[in-house]
This record gives sequence, C-alpha cells and structure tokens, in this order.
Amino acid sequence: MAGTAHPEAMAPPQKGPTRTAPPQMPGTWWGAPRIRTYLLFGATGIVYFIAGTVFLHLVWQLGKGPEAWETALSSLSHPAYIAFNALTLVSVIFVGVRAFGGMMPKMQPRTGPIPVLPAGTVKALIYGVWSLMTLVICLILAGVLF
Amino acid sequence: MKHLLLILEPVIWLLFGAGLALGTMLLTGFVLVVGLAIPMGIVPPEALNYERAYGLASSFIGRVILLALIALPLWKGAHHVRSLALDFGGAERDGAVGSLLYLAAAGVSVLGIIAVVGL
Amino acid sequence: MIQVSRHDIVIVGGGGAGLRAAIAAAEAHPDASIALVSKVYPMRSHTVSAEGGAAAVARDDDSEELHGFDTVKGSDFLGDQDVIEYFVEQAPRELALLENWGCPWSRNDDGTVSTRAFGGMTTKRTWYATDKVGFHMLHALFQHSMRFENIVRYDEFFVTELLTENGECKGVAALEIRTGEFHAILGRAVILATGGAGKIFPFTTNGTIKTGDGMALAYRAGVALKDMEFVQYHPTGLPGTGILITEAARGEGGYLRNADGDRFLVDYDYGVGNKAELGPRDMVSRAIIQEFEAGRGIDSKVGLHAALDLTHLGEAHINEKLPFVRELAKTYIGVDPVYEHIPIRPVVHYMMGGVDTDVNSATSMPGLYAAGEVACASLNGANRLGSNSLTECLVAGAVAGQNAMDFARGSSEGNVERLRGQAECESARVDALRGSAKGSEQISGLRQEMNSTMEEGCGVYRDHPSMAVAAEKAREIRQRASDLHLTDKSKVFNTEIIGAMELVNMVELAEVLAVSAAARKESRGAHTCRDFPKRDDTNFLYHTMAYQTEDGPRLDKKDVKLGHWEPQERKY
Amino acid sequence: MTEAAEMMHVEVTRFDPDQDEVPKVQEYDIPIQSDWKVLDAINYIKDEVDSSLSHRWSCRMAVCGSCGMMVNGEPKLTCKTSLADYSGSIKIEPLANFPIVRDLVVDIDGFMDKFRQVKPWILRAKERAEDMEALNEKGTFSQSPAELGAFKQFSMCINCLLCYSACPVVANEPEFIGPAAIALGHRYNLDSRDEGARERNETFRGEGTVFSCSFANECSQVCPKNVDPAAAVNQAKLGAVIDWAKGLVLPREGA
Ligand SMILES: Cc1cc2nc3c(=O)[nH]c(=O)nc-3n(C[C@H](O)[C@H](O)[C@H](O)COP(=O)(O)OP(=O)(O)OC[C@H]3O[C@@H](n4cnc5c(N)ncnc54)[C@H](O)[C@@H]3O)c2cc1C
Ligand code: SF4
Ligand code: F3S
Ligand code: FES
Repeated sequence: MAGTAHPEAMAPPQKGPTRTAPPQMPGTWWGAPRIRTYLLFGATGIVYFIAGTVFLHLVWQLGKGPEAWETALSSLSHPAYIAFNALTLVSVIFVGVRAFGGMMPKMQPRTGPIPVLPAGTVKALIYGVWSLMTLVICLILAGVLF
Repeated sequence: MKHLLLILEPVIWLLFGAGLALGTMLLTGFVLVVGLAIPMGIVPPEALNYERAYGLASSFIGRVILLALIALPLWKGAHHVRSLALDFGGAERDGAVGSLLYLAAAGVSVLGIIAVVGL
Repeated sequence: MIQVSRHDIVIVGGGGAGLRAAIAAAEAHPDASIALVSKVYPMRSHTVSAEGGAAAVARDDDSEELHGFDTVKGSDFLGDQDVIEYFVEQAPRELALLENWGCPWSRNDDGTVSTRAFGGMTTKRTWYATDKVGFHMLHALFQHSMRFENIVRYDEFFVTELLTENGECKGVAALEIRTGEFHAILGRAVILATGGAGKIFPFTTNGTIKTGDGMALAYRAGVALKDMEFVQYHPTGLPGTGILITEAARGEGGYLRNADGDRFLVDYDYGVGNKAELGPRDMVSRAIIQEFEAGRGIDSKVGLHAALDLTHLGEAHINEKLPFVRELAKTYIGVDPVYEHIPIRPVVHYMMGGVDTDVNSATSMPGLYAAGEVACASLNGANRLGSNSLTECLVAGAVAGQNAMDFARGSSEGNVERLRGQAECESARVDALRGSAKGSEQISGLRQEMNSTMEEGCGVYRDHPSMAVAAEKAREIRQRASDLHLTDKSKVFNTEIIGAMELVNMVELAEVLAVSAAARKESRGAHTCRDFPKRDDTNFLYHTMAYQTEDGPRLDKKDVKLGHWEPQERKY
Repeated sequence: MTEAAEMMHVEVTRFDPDQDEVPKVQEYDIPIQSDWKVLDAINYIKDEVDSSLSHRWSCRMAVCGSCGMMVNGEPKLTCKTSLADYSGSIKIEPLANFPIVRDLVVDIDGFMDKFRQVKPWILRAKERAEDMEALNEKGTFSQSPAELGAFKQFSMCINCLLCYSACPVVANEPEFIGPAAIALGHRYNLDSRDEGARERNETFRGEGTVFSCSFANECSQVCPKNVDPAAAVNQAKLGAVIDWAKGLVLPREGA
C-alpha cells in the first residue's frame, strides 16, 4: 500500500470533548481601577452625544433670528446648563489626556511613507495643537480676535 | 444589521476617531467660553451678540467648524456608548443597539447640516 | 474503544527538531499526511528557552573546515566526523531558510544577519535574535508550519509506547491528556523529536517537560542509547532555580570572577588558554568547581557560587544584545547586571547522549528516526559546543523528515487491527495505573531521590566508586518506580499519571546514565573522573551503547567514525 | 532559601468534570519561602499536599507561556510573579474568559484557531524558488536594523493569553479574534520581508476582528512581555482603514 495517504488521514485529529465549565470573568471586573477608568472613558460618550445636540440647538436658534438667539444664550445661565457644561469640560479634558497621552502616539502607522516619530514628539505635537486651537477659539468667541 | 455595520465599520471608526481627536479639540474652547465663561458672566454676553455670532457662524470656515462641532462628538458618543453596552453583556443585542445609536447620530448630524447650511 | 488514525508519518515532539521535520516532509510531499504529536502545545516546547544562538558559517573569515574542526575538537574527538561534515555543510542553508520564513535574526547595518562569538568557536559564527534565539526560532517554525494543511497536529497528547510490527516501527500509542482516552496514531515511519532529559538531575536549566520520554520509548523498543554518560554542565546557571544565563553573556564580553574578584580563567591555568571566558563549557565548568574547592567560591545565602560580571559592557550594550539576561537576573535573583555581578554556578544543561542514530537520522529499527536532543548522531561527542544544538535540530530534523517520508513511501502500512490491539493493551495498563492508590512510593519523593542520587554520582567531577554506588541506587529506584502511589482517578487532564509515566521514563534513563558512566574509565569532554584524569584513546575511543534487559542495561561498543581530523590533545 | 518558613493561605479553584457540577474553591495552608514565585506554591501543593491538582507549566522562566492564571483576580504569569508581593493569603483561579477544562487548566483551542486566521507566516507573491533574486548571496533577505525594529516588539509574544483574560471585549464577544492574534498578524504586516498585508487587512476588516476592540488597553497593561498588543490592534485598525480607502480609490490594483 505504498503511495498516497489515506483519504481520512488529512482530517484533524478527533479530539474528544470533555465537559468544561463556562469561562469565568471575575465578578468584580468593573471594580478594578484600570477597568474603571476605561469604563469612564466609554461613559464620556454620553456626554459628547448630548454636547453635540446642545450645540445643534444653539445653531438652530441662531438660524431662527436675533430673539431666539438671545433667549437661547440667556437660558445657558441656568444652573443645570452650567453643571452640564462643567461636566463636559471635565470629560473633554479626561478624553484628551487619555487619548492624546496614550493612544495617538501608539497609533502611528508603522508602514508606508509616513515616518514614525518618537512617542514624546507626537504627544507634544498633539498637546500643542490642542492648546493652540483652544486658545484661538476662546479668543475669537470672547471677542478679542476678529 | 450586524453585517451592514461590519461593512461600514471603517467609516464609523474614522468618524469616531475624528470625534475623539478633532471633536475634543473643538469642544474644549467652545465649552469654556459658550458653556461656562459667558453664562457665568466672566465674559460679557455682548461678545456673542446676534450680529457678531451670526457673522462668525455664517462665514465658510465658521460653518465648517460648527458642523464638525455638532457631528463629530455625536459619532464619538454613539460608538463609545455602543462599546459600553457591549461590555455590560449586550453581545446579542449589539447589532440592534449599534444601528440605533448610529442612526441617531446620523439623524442629528443631518439636522446639523440643515441648521448650518440654512444659517 | 480507542481511536485509530492513519498517517504517512508520525512525528513525536513539536520542538525545533519536530517542527523542522514536519515542514521538510510537508513541503516535499504536499499530498502526504503528517501527524505531529506533542505533549504540550508546540510553542511551549523547551526549544523556546534557548537564549544564545545557532551556529553556522556566515562570515568571510570563516569556513566549514573551521566550524567542523571546532566541533570535533569540542567533542573531544568522540564526534562522528561524517555527521559533523554533513552538519557544517547544511547549517548555513538551514539558518538562511529560517530567515526566509520570518525568524527575526539580529542584523548588521548593511542588512545582513549578525553573528556573535560563542564558547569554543574560532570566530563569530553564532546567529542570534537578541538573546531569545530559541524562542524566535520555535515561533517562526511553528507559525510557518501552520501554512501546511497536511500537518495534522495532536496537541497535548502524551506518547507512551511505540507500536511495532515485525521489528518495524508503525506508529505510536498516545494518551490524549484532555480526555484520558488512548489513541493509536499510525504511520509507516515515526520520528522521535522529544528533546532531552535534564530533569533527571535536580539542578538544571531544563523545563519540567524535559523528561527524556523519547529516549525511554526507543530504549524499551530495543534501540540502543548511545553515550549517555556525557551530560553537559553549563557554567552559568542562576543558583536556586537553575535558570540559564546564556553563554552569549560571555560571547558579548562578560567576565567570570571568583571571591577575590579575579578573572580566574585568565589568572590561573585551566587549559582554556587565551580563549578565557570563551572556552568550551566542560572546561569552564570544571574551572568553577576548582575555584570552589580552592576556597575562592563566593558564599552567600544562595549557596556557593562564582560571579558573572557584565558591568563593564554598559547599559546600552546590555539592553541591545542581552535584554532577556537582564530581565531574568532581575526577576529570578534580584540582581541588575548593569550594576552588579550575577551569581552563577554550573548547572545540568544538555544530554550529549541519546537514541543511537546515524547521519540519516535513522535508528537501528526500520521506520524509526530520531532528531534533536533526543538523538545521538554523535555530532556533539563528549561535549557539545554552545549554539550547535539549535542548528542540529534543524539539520537533523530536515534529514529525518525527508528520510522518514521516503521510507514511508516505500513501505506498506501495518496491520491496523493488530496495532490497535497493541495500543489497547497499553491503554489497559495505563487505566489500571490511574489513581490505583495501591503502591507505596510517592512520585515527588522518588523523584527527589533519583535527583540527589544522580547529582552525587554524576556531577561535573566523578569518581568510580561513587558512580558504582549511583548505578546501584538507580537500579533500586527503577524497581521501586513500579510501585507508585497514585490518587487521582479522574480521566480529564490528569497530570498525576503523566508525572508518573515521566518519572518511570527518567528512572530508566538515570540507570543507563550511571551504568554507562561507571564503565568509562577515562576523562573525556564532560565525563571527568578524578580517578582517571586523562583521556585514553587506546581503550576508550568508542561510543557506549546501552540496550535494555530485564536486569538493567547491557553495554556494548560502537566505533567512532574518524576521518578528516586526527585525534590530538585538546588544548585552547 | 533557608529562612524560617512563613505560612500562606492559598485558595485554589478546583473543577473535575467527572465529579463536580461547577468549579469550587479549595483552601490550603502551606509553608512558603521568601524567594518563591506563585508557581512554586502551586507546585508545592501538587508535590506535597494534593497530587490531584492539575495545572500547566514548563519553563519556569517566563518564556513558554503556559503558566498563566488569575492571581487575586489579575491575570499573571505565575512563574514570574513573586509570592512576596502578596501577604498572608492568595487566590488562584484559572485564566478568565476561557472555558475551564479542569482545575487551573483552560481550553485554548479556540485561540489556536484564531491564531491561524491571521496567516502568521511570510506571505510573498512568488514561491521561494522563483523569488531568488530577492535574496542576497547568503540566501537571506536584506533587512536593516530599523526595518527589524519596526516589528520586533510585536514578535515577542509568548502566547500566554493573559491579554485575552483581561480584555473586556473578549469576555462579551468570545469570537473576538483578540489582542495577541492581531498583534501577530500585524507583526507580519510590518515585516519588510512580507507582502501579505493586503490579504491580512481584509481579514482584519472581517467580523470580530480589529474593529471589535474598544481600546480598553487592558491587554497592554497585563502583558508580561511588553508586547503592547493594544498598540498593535490600533495600528492594525489604521492599516485596515487605509487599505480600505485605497481600495475605493484604486479598486483594481493588483492582488
Ligand atoms: C535554557 C536552555 C538554553 C539553551 N540555549 C541554547 C543555545 O543558545 N544554542 C543552542 O544551540 N542550544 C541551546 N540549548 C539547547 C537546545 O535548546 C535544545 O537542545 C533543543 O532546543 C532541543 O530541541 P528538541 O526539538 O530536540 O526538543 P524540545 O524543544 O525539548 O521539544 C521536545 C518536544 O517533544 C515533545 N514530547 C516530549 N515527550 C513527549 C511524549 N512522551 N509524548 C509526546 N510528545 C512529547 C514535547 O512536547 C516537545 O514538543 C539550550 C537549552 C536550554 C535548556
Ligand atoms: S500579547 Fe502579551 S499578554 Fe498577550 S499572549 Fe502575547 S505575551 Fe501574553
Ligand atoms: S484589552 Fe481588548 S479592547 Fe482592545 S485594546 Fe486590548 S484588545
Ligand atoms: S512556566 Fe513557562 S512561562 Fe511560566
């Protein structure tokens, strides 16, 4: 019977199954400090979503004319608005620090024509752009520029 | 549903990434002034009286920035909320939850476009 | 009912040698079916722990002639020269192939593969991937092997017996560890690639899976074990755990120092001459022991040791070339080699001996092949040069894969029912053993006894009275090992019964080792006798062959294949 | 080594499918030594107290990747984790997120399949025999130290699977191909000798691969070999998106 293999020989080994216990996730996985920051990071999604709609609302009012705009602007001083905006600020800074400090430097593509910069340089660049943009926007909105 | 999401995944991820990076950068300044400084009276509201606000917003750059300011955080938010839902055991519902969230983000984005274009 | 599966060839062992054999067979015969059986997932095999490098001529100032001579001389002229010549010729091709398959070899600035110095080698010919060479080689081989659909893996299957018919090897009986069920895995040729047996000794660089199973399988099937008395002690193991600090640490320029801080290999005459720290392992290990005996060992809470000094190499160099050494020293002995000396002492590392094979990786049994550390083709003779064995795994593995396949194609399959019957007997034997609770010997207790017997009798320095004692004791331990006390009755992933079978294998080999050692009344390579301090070519230039009998090993002799290089005094 | 023995309270998960319905906890009080790793304690129990305890291990030098377990709820390589880091009592469980075969042994066959999906070998357009002009006279490819550096870190993975135990996505979506497998595929994508990035990126855009990762970063936190799989996964996302975008612009460019 010299020659080729048996037809059934290429089949993967017939491993016998045994009864297994289902995978275990430690009951308190979300309690671990590291996981907690990760979940908080995810939770900022809710804040961002609402922030987006708030700005939509403002732009909408702006489009409606001067009265609507002034009402909208003054309604912003409602404590609930201020509290939410404070939360947004905290979220934004948290997201920025986590993403710009940890993620972006890692995500540089390692192939292709774009050179890989040292992580420190990338971080500095991103933080620099972030601060500059914030500054310019603040100055414009506060009426200092333009 | 899940299949459609899969095909769209690169786009969604790009929008999410843009929301994470650009959205964060834009939001910081806007929240600081429009959300906090003006309502709290640190900056006089005249800085954004109707004429000035409309002038800034209706310029081409202003429109682009406003659109980004509205739409990008929505996508960042939708994507993050979806993964949050997944982390708390929503694997089977992921397709539905994801579609719902992205539809919402898309819907509000369209309103955003209407608002910005109609300025 | 046991499972029967049929293949063209069956390879036992998923380390460097086994994977290379599988790839060689699969590449040459895409229509053939190759079974790869391993008691651990292949990437866990102990090849993964090799650190320093793999030797093959690469530089222009080097030649196969030189590599061959270094190897012969390193072997103290016990190496078979036909094997050595074949080996040095194939080595560069094999390592280049591994490069083509993705192994991340360290590079020179011009993009060629970089080489480093190693003990007993004339020039820099050791290819390396920082200091995790075995790890990178094994993973490259394993990952490359995955592209072949015709390599059928049996992961976590423990082979307990060779199935034979009319004196030919026709497959293996294996215990599926996960289920506790037996399988008869049939093939028209079988390759053993099960690695070494360092776990016979208490203080070793070897992992817990290195229990010499393949040697015991062949021995019980009637094949001779060759040159088992030659056990390599590596000079630089961490006290306590025995974890290896690679020879590359010396290859990169590290010094060995004694309690006085002297570089004793330079300051005293230990026969390594101007090679100093780059002397061959047997000589450097002996030098360390002599330093201990002269009272110049360093005594601390980890026991008597010498020191490996890398501090002068500088942090940058250590991080670039020896990062794993730094990690190991920090984690396992709490020393940062950038600032402190690493405590080291000689440690059992490698079995020069093994299943008797020739240059074709064939054993005396038709259809049975062996490659890698389990085999003794006599490349390494009485002392292996560092970095030759990883290359040997590739060269011998490829040859074995080829030849086994050719043999299989030219022979017929055995009688399936008869082979199934054999495996069923084996299955019944193991079933009766599992959790039987009848015996009186504790596995761990007997293992410790075997360990200390071998350490006392067959250390770096040996003498004949104590070797005779060890041989006697080893025989007694072997007999007692048939009376083990097992408590775990479960069939699922029963590691107790695996441990028991491994122990039975080891005690068998321990006896062969001690008996072979006691019979060699000379000093050659790693076998150094205080009572016979000289090499004796007139009476002992032969290979020891051990055959199994009822009452212990029967010894025989086999000629050394000389040829190109004449035996001469071994001095560096 | 010879200091007076301290005692330690060890809680170990036990599960024998022949007897137990569900995993249970068994407690041992054992003498320990100050230089022991967690694995030494488990081996002590196996050797001296209870030989029916099953666990995997081999190299005891943090390179074979077989001894991963949960230690006080964190995935750890037990041969690398000092007992001295814990005082008084310690809890040892099988790796989370994998089905339990027995005691501390988990089923990793699912991972072995995922591993193969990313085609972890050098893919080239031509067979080796036709590809000889790509090689130098020694038969090797040329690769500069910088080109080696581009992927070296991602080739250090020992397949210990701690990252799978830590990843919240793996927990909820067992089909997720997971950090180590993606890192491995990405390692080949980055290798200057490889030409298979397009093929792998197509795999990466499939269900349960790179886009399932929600950047928990847990994988990189627990990795004992500093592979930083999270970086690999996210670079792979970018690579997959770039390839996808290229595919839109240049739909008919060669395979
Ligand atoms: C710490 C250390 C460092 C080293 N450094 C170097 C170096 O720098 N250079 C060098 O050249 N050499 C080095 N060596 C030596 C070299 O690594 C080994 O000789 C070589 O790796 C052996 O490979 P192998 O394929 O023969 O066996 P292994 O890699 O040990 O593989 C054995 C295989 O057989 C399987 N197996 C065993 N028994 C059974 C059974 N009963 N049933 C089923 N399967 C079984 C195992 O599962 C495993 O897959 C080193 C060795 C050690 C221990
Ligand atoms: S990436 Fe790190 S944690 Fe994950 S398997 Fe590899 S070595 Fe282990
Ligand atoms: S932990 Fe999991 S979610 Fe992504 S970054 Fe790592 S794979
Ligand atoms: S025993 Fe090998 S990694 Fe821990």
